[in-house]
Amino acid sequence: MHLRDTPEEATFRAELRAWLAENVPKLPPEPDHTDWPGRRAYESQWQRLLFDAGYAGINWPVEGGGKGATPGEHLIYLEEASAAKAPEVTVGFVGQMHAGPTLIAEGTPEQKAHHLRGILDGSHVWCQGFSEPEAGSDLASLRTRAVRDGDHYVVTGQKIWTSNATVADYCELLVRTDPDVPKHKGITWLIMPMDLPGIEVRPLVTAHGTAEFAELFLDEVRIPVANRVGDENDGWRVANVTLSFERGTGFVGEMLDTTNLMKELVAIAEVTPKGAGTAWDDPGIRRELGQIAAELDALWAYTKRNVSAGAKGGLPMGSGSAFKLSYAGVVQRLGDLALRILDRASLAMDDVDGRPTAAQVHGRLHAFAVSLGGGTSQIQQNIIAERVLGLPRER
Amino acid sequence: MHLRDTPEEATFRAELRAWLAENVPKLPPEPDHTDWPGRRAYESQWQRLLFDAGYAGINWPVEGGGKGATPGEHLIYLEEASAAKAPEVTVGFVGQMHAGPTLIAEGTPEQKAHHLRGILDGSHVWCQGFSEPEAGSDLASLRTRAVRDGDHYVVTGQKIWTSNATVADYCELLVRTDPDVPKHKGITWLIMPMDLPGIEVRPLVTAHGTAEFAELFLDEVRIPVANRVGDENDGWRVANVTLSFERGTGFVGEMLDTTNLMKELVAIAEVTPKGAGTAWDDPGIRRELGQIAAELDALWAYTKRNVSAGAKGGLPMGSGSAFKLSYAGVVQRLGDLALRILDRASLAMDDVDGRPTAAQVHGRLHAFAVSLGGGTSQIQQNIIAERVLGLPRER
Amino acid sequence: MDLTTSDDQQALQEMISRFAADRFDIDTVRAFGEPGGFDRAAWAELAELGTFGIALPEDAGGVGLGTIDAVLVHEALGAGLVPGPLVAATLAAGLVDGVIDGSVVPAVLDRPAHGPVVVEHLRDADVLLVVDGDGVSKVDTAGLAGTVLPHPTDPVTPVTLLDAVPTGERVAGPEVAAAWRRLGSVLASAQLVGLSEASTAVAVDYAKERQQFGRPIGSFQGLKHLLADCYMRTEVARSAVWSAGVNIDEPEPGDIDRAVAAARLMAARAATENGKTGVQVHGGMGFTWEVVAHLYLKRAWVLETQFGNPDDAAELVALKVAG
Amino acid sequence: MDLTTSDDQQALQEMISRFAADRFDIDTVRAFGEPGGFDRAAWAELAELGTFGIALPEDAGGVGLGTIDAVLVHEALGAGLVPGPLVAATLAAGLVDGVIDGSVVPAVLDRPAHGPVVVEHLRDADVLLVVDGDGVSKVDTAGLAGTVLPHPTDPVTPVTLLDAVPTGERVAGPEVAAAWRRLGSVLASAQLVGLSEASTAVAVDYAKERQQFGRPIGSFQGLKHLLADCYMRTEVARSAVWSAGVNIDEPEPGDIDRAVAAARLMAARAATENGKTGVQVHGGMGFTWEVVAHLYLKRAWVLETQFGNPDDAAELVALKVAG
Repeated sequence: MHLRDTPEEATFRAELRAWLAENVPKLPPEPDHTDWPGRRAYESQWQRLLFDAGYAGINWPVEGGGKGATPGEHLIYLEEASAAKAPEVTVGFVGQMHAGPTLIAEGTPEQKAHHLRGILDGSHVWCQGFSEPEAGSDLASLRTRAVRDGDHYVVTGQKIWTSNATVADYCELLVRTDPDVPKHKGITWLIMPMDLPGIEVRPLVTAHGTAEFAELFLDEVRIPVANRVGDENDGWRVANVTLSFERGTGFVGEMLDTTNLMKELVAIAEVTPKGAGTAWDDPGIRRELGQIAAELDALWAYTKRNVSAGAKGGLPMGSGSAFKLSYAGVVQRLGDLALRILDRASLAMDDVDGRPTAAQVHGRLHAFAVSLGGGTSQIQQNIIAERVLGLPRER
Repeated sequence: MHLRDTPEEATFRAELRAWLAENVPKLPPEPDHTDWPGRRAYESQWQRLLFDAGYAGINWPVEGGGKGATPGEHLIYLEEASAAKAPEVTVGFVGQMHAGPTLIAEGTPEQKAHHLRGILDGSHVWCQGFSEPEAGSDLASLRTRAVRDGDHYVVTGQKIWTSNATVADYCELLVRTDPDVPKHKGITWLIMPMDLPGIEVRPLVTAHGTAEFAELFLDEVRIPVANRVGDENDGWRVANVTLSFERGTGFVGEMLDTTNLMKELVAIAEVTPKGAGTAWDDPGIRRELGQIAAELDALWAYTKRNVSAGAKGGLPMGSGSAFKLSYAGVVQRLGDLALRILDRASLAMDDVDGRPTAAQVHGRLHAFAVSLGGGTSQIQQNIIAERVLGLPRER
Repeated sequence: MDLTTSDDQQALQEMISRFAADRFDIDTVRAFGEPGGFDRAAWAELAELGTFGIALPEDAGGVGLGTIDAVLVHEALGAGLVPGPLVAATLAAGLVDGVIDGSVVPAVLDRPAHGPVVVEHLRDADVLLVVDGDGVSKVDTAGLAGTVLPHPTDPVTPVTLLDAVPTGERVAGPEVAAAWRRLGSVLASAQLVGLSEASTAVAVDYAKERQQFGRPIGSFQGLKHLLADCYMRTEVARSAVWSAGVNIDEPEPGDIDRAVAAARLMAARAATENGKTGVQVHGGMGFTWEVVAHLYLKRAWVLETQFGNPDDAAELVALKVAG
Repeated sequence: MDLTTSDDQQALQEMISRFAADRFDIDTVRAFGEPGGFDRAAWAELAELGTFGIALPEDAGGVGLGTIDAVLVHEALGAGLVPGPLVAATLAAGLVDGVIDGSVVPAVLDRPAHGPVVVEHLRDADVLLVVDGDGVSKVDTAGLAGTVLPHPTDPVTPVTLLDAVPTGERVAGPEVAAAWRRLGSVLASAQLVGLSEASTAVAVDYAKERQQFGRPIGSFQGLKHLLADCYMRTEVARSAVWSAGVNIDEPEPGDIDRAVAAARLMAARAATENGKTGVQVHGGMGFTWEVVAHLYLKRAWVLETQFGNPDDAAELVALKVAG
């Protein structure tokens, strides 16, 4: 086992660090969190710089136009990009992390030719139409219907939790093409251009009070059969091909954000009065911060385990679920501790007393995005119990 | 609502307090925890004093020979007896709290005449033969078989978690008399004299390393049909009649012990070095002790709610389960905190450094007796979820 | 000793609950949070029920009941997510004219030892009462410079940031101030108990209806056990809060400050943990603005620091135990 | 970067696990706790595998592998509930003749800043090594006055109470002592990871077999979720412990003391919480002496204070974060 870089990794890191130091300062100020058109322009500009430098599609295979980096290099890329305060991937996430890799694995030559380059150079933005309000954790019970009409599918239904929908060019869409077979067997994967008639995008306001997501209402949207990826009724497998591209790096950005939030909370504690001194002078508070920091350290190590296991042939079953379960707990404990340190400054999601308190209160809400999004903590527990520990299925 | 005593309660308290002050000092030193014959002699002596003073069967109805005290008076009795360091009821528990009340409700005149007085004056000791190793939480799935042979039942099987078995005169026994009906419907309640042939008592060593309990091995034990309480195959109902005598006071002794353990831990913390001062100087430790003390205070209040509700017509459904769930959590947190304060002094269940540390380490193990005994915490959660909240039953 | 509600007390709680359900449906509740959304007519109707004068003597215009009855009322108000300065109005009803009938809306500030000066509901208030160790002072809100913070944590609890604790006219002495702090804490804790119960009830209803994997999600033991813990926390907290309320009415049996602190600890734990479970049980929908689950949690987050926070309460109980 | 085990490392762990299962069945393990029950022949067989010299150079009689390999060995030893002064022997193997082959049995004492002087396994040891900031001292156990405590928390870990820290012959300086403290902590944490995993495995097996209410208890989501949390805690702890072990071999990438402390926190949490769950899953039987579940928990309780306790570890990590 090694934590140090191999010579190749060290070279990769040094070159990347130099390039980031030169190029990140070229960017304009980052637009507001919910200014989607602004975010799209900002990220597309950065993606173009990456593309021209050969860093786009860092984890994509070379034959798909990517860099073909090893998982270790990918992790180095994420670490260095964060340290250099390079833009995070938000608008480009679905295209780069899900749709693109799926097309590389399952797309037709025409589909690849039309889409991959656009994702890599930042000119095409994708959104994801998988989740539905009624389906929830039972993703495969989706109801959005697609009926074949000549060389089109006519699609009607509703999708939820679709980020970037207001600025996306394409949507990776799961639809039900056969309602008469077991739920996993009647699903098809389609590329839906977002400018087709019949698509309505409604912002979805979260508990934060902002529109991080959208709902898609689809009313007889006509999608060419040529836009189908994989066979009809084979969409569930195609969607899981996408997931298998996940190489243990999915939560790195998240975790870096949380680590920063933890460090900011330490700084807040150092200047916040509590009892006779500051909150930081309170050993109980210090220990709780230490426990959170230790678990974040451990999750970094777990990420390295998973990334190196992924490089050798695949993530261990259940490792993603265990990671997420632990991470959800850390984020929640950090939020709870933040409240106690902020005390009455936690009554608003605004910076109070000249300290960056708003982010801490937001962090408490964000804990739910972690414990609910991408399969609730309860679903992760079921996955571990049944698939890893081999406990009998619920009857 | 009132917390103060009514005039009647105040009188009862004053008289009792005076009597306890006079009589508790008459007792010899308390025998060791696991010296069962010694305990029996000691408790019987005390029970006789209570009986002569009219305090025996404090919560039994007058027609059963008891004092017929209100639940409020019963609680006062428990409070005052604890404050006066009167003997706890251990050897007498099954007779006074379960078997006696069951006989009052369901026994024949002959059974009442033969048994009640002996329980009240301390001359008869009972044990309980309900639990079985295979049944566990699913108590009603018990397998100990009783086959009718003339005017006897011939009983063969195995019981577990039987306390006092080595010194008991009688056992309240649940047996299966009809294996061909649903499990709750084929059970019968018998009085088993412990001197019958075919009864073997084996001590059961717990995680504490001591024999708190025993196992009963029954091999063709011939129990007269006259010893049946209630009808044949009606034993499940009879057993639950016993439980309904519980008026919210069942955990009072337990809770008093835990409160004392908590206070002792405070005293230990005050003299145990930690960091630059003592453990008590550490605000994190103080807060955790405060949280435990607050929950114990709350559980006292909950006991008073339940006892007064019981006096008005019955405990609210689920209150016993909720109480036990909360209490199990407190005891476990107290044990965990004790370890942190004791640090290396926790390596043995012996007093170390001139401080009463052994009881704290025992307390950590005792937490399991609470979360496992009398229905696990998981069973309590099911009871609340299904019977109180009305959530659908498991399929 | 009797720690159960009488028939009259149950009727009182039911009256408040019914009124809350009728007059403060969820849209009305949400509207209170909007700028200018404070509905003085609804507030006056709430006052007319005797809500704020519940524990004041009848010759002072009150209902003449006890602290414990005020506790029961605030439990029902909390469960109904009723908006506005409920604690402040109950405290001030005997001291400031017009509060008892709802025509004057008060806010209250428990002078902080340090840290920012944030005041709930000051945006909508006519008068501010400042409580500290020396007594209670009255401040006219007309002349107060402060910033209404744009993103209150609970969207229904507007929060104003003041540069400093304002000085005003002394209207009561240290005994009244001490009594306000205790009563204010217990009433906020009572609302927390109501929130604990109501957020659980909403989650239970959802768990019975919502189908996943071909069955109601409430039939899964995972969720059952989470919800059973919610019930447990509510009942334990309720016991502590009732006990503290009765203890204020009957000082003899125990240490009031300890009882008040224990009540805050248990009530804050119940409301925040149950609030989280409530959101979690709703799955992704629990994270949407539209579903009401998050409002219970946010209200709990705001109330748990009112007249004392859980950390300080734990410290106080510990010191009392050590004697 | 590669934080996965090689084929050789997996084979090493399997060898230790197989040996533990064959030579240290549960009766043998329990017997070690009895007075005079320390089986020197079995101990020598364990030593013959290279267990104690795993990370020592070959020219010192060791196997010549790294700290991480010692970590993997101790993980397997912990999982197997192997008794005896495993950490002490691994530390002392390079310093005290005869330890590496098992003929000399050592105990180790990390000089406490305060509090009682309790030493694990001193009852059975030939030599005591005392570690403090100044170095390592060797004490002959023959002349030591101490009390073997009659009721050790872990029945398989005898504990001796000394009146004071004995003085002995200085055999190594402060650098070695600092290295021992780090390595000792990581190896104890590695055993805690092994305990975490093994107690979960035992509980999972029981949950698959044990029938209640007409089905295996492991099909109830309540227990499933408890056991899934156990798996999570083990894997997170293992990640931290492996990382700390590699960090000792490769100091560049991080702060070793922080890594060692984080490993202790995660490993202690996993072993104690999983140990509790293991007892709980067994129901009443888990509370019996006969069923093995409690032994995992008790060993965890004993190991978590060896070379640093979780509270001190949390404090250290916090101070490192604040820089």
